[in-house]
Amino acid sequence: MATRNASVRWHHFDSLQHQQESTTLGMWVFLATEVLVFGAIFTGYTVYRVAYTPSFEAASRQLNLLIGGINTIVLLTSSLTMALSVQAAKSGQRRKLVRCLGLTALMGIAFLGLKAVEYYGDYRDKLVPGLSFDPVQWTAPDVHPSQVQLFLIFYYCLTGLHAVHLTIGIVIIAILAWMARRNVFSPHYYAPVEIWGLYWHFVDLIWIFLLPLLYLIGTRDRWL
Amino acid sequence: MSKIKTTEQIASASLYYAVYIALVILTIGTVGLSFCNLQNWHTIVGLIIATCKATLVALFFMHLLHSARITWLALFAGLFWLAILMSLTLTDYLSRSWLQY
Amino acid sequence: MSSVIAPYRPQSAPEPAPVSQLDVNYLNASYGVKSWLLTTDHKRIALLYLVSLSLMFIIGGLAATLIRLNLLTPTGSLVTADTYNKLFSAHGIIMVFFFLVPVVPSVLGNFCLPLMIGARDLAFPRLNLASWYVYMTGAALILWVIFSGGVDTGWTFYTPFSSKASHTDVVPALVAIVFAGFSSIFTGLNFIVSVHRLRAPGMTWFRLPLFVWSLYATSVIMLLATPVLAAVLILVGVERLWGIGIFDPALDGDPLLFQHLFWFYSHPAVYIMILPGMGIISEVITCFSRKNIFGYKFVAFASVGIAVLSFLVWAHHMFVAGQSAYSALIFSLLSYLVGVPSAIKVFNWTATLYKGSVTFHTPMLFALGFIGLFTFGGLTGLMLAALGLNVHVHDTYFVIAHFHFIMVGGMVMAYMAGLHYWWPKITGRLYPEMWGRVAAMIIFIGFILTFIPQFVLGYQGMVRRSHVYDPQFQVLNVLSTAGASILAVGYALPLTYLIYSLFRGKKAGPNPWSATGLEWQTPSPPPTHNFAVQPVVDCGPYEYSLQSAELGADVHGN
Amino acid sequence: MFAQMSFLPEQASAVAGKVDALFLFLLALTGAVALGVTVLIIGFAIRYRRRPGAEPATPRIMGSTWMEVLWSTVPMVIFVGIFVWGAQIYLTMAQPPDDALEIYVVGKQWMWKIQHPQGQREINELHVPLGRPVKLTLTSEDVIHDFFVPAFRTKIDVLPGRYEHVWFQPTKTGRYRIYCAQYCGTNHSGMKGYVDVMEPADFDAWLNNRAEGSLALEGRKLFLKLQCITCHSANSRAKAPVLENLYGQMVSLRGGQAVLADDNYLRESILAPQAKVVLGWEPIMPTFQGQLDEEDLIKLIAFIKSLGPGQTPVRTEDAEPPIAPSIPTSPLLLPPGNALPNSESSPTIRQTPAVPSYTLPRGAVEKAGPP
Repeated sequence: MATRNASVRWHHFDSLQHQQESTTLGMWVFLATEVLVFGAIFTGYTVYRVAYTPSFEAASRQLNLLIGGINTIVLLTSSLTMALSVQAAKSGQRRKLVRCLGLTALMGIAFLGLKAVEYYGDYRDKLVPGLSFDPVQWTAPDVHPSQVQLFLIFYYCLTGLHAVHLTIGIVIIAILAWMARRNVFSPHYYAPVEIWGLYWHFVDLIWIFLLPLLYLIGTRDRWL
Repeated sequence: MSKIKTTEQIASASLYYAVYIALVILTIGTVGLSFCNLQNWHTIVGLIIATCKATLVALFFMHLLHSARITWLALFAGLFWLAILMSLTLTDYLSRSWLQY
Repeated sequence: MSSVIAPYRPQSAPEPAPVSQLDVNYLNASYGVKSWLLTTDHKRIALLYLVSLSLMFIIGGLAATLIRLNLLTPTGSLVTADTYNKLFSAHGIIMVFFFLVPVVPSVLGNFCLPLMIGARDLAFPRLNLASWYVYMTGAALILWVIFSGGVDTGWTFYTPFSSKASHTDVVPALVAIVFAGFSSIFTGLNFIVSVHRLRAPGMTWFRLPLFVWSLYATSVIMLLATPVLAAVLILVGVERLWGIGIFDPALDGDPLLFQHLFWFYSHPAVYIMILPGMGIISEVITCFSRKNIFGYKFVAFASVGIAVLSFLVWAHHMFVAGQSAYSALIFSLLSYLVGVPSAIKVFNWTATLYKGSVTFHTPMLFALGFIGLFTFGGLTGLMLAALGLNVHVHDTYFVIAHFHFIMVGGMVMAYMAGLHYWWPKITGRLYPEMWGRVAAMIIFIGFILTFIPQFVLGYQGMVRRSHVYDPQFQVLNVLSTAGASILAVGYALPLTYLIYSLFRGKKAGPNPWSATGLEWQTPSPPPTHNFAVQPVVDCGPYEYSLQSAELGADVHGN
Repeated sequence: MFAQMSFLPEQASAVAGKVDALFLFLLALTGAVALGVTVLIIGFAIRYRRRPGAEPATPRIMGSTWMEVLWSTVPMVIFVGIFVWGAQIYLTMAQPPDDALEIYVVGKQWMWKIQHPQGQREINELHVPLGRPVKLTLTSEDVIHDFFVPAFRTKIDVLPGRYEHVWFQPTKTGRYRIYCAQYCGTNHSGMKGYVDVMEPADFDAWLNNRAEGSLALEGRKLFLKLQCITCHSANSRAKAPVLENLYGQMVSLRGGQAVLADDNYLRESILAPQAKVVLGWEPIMPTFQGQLDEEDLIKLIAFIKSLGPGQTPVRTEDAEPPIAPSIPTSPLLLPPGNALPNSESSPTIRQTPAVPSYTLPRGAVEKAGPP
């Protein structure tokens, strides 16, 4: 056990605990950075959202809330399994750890699959500026095709950036699951599970805010 | 930081499940509210609920509740700077037409 | 030296290290290309950065040379307008994103920060190496863009010119800058965690050297501003590739939104450049006047204050850009706030000299030059922040001169000071002192001659980014170009004698300046793991007075 | 006296002296501070240099709180003073007087196109009368430009898609450089021209010599040619609001807001008619995006601004109105407060002042969104 710990401790830390605290702090600091990556785009979104409220509301109503809602639940569930993974790692339950990590990754993949279905639906509904967009259908008072396009651009940029983050998360969680199977982690060394858990929850947090900002800004009368 | 805290951090699974159920209920709630006519309040209400959900995730799933002060500081820094970015940008947009030429 | 009772007292005295320790250092611990390209040693990574950044500096400098040569005549007879536009864009992009922003943190910070806090390495050595590779990817990409046809948007990438009108390779250039940005995010992350978690026993926050404080403040800016730049450049790329209108007024977008987001990064980026320089000056001034820094806490908090306030002033780049007048008022007032901590620093450095025992070694000459030039550059900043005056000088050579005073007069002077100060530590060799002093003088004179005329040009109305100009501006432009050629000689000199010193320089010994910092308590060059034994700290960083008192006269006999 | 100093550019506008005064004050102030710091540094360095053979012993001085407080607060107070001074000049620059002569400027890669309300058009030349405040309304056809006249100390970015304003009051006849100060592509540094400041009498002569149709007249032709009159007619079958006396008034919109009918509003309503629909009317107007260039837009807006009560054209056949006698156009001969564009020589427009029937207090305008 001691030798195994020595092999995962870097030379410049006093102890594994010291190392784990440092990596956790590193991840939190990185997440603060990520807040501003998304924050910059949120700021652009906010400016136009304030200026072009009717168009934004009209465009938001056309998004697929059914898939958006289900995806929210999927992502929340994956956060639960991720939290359970960290707990399993801390208490040394290897099989539970592998199972929970696997479930987390699977749920991430499910999210991306549903998102792809949604994007395809958007494409068919002519909601993709530049590729498939129908300016004629936006005729309500105060609603402008160009402003609707702005909303949609922010929708794709935000969900796209989120999907990129999620994809990275899925790959890393899958690697962690594989490492867990190889019995790399122990109650003394589980920092990677912990910090990538933080990352995963953060990606979940972003989606929690994307849901109301993208799907829920106007009164709806239907799901799709 | 100390060893004692680490053992405290092993929260019981039941807490996680409770948080999860609260999150699901809030999600259903916020989606349901979008079918009610709240006029201009949709975004505000949606953001308040999202903030509650985010707080739950951060405090319990991300163990912020038992984290060191420096962790809180990192999170606070990110949010504070986001607030700077948004508010100072909006000072321009919201005051653009005050001064007439 | 055997009786050194340094203010930093390692648990076992820093006696002249045993011969075996002196022999094995980070440079000769292993050989071969692989041992360098796969190294996780912060000192080796610093050297990788030093080489690559020097290369970028030379390329950016060549672009500047061509620009100045072209401006010798009012008709721009050297290059075509398009080439000129690509030249100043290349100069700006390389110098800002690929030299000035990374240079001090990545070279001197990487090398010194772990040594100064008594750590064996940075917190995340592999991330550190990764940041170099990310930087190199960006650098390779931008060089490819520049040499395969160039980009003509200027380093500011204003929309809709960059997103619609320009016919050059804008998107690869944007990607390259995003890479450079991630590199500095990784570096900043590493510094922050290292300062929080890897300080030696006894190294409290208020015993940190001021260079570390300033690097910490710099890292905060890097972490919180750079992501915004990445996001906004990605948006411009998306707009350009996709042909849609995020910032295009024809499609209800707002080009000012781009400017807001861009300057949210690019103004604090000025402080990314200057803050570490200020840290270097604090180290050098104290060492060569054998004094405690005057008002340690004020200087330290001024760094943090600058880091925070720098985020509140960005729209002073947009006073004539069409933002609301009320917003301009707010940003002008806030811009004056950020002047206060900078003023505090200048006054404290000056006061540090008082009753000191001043010697004029090369780093000190550079540092004194820095204070002069930075003060002048900062004071012209006061003029630029005055709204009514800004309208006239905005986008003229006045602005060019102002920010070159801060970035070149300030930052590059400070970098030179730091490079000369730590060169013996980095290489274990002394450079020829006389040549160092000559270079410092030449750079100072050349700089003044290059950029003072530009202030006058700007006030007279010569606009920036001018390929041709009106004949009445020629005299001053010729003067400026003459100064630039002196400056070029000044920069070529250190390149020559520093390389020469690698082979022929005298052995430096662990502490050639009798400095107090922890980095001087270990052999030069340091061993791979920095310290043979964990150092323990029991007093502040600049106790030169105590040291002198305890040591007597021969402390500075070099 | 200072103005004669060679490093200052010529002062040819009312505000130039104010800007230079601030500049020279700051130059003196910062010069004094820079000199003080330099003298202290050099003085300390020489006074306290290490003498050969001397001990490097130094007193252990850690700092002084009162000095820190002093040299933080004193600059602070000075800075606030500078801020107030600079802000005053800026606000003067931002608010053109009501009686300013209005001229339109369109920037495009790489030239300045200038349109006078009387119809004169120039490229890279701007003729203005001496002593009269001139308000420029500027827009761009492509990328961001910047209209910079060093002798006037004025500068403003010229953005596509919206109108910016800048004003100046020439105080000296002569030719002064116009530059483009915002980088705009290949020939950016060649995008320059001259302001010609003329004696008012010469200016009038120049205006009359080159008289074509006035801007409003050109706009009137467009208004008829584009069939705007079909809906925006004055009769009871109109399908759209009457545009008489519209400029400068508050307009109530569907959805409850109100908006000031200024240049930007008129522009938006032509290009994006659905954006702000007037209360009580149907959003049936098609967009004219792509059919009008910036110069046409300016003509149409000038026409709408000139429309007084009862001046809406009656039938489309009126495209060519009878030639009107020339009227004195010297701004100095007009009654005060009577802006030139509103009283120029369109024949259907009576000679009564056609300024908006009331003027809004500044700052009383409801805030609207970005451009």
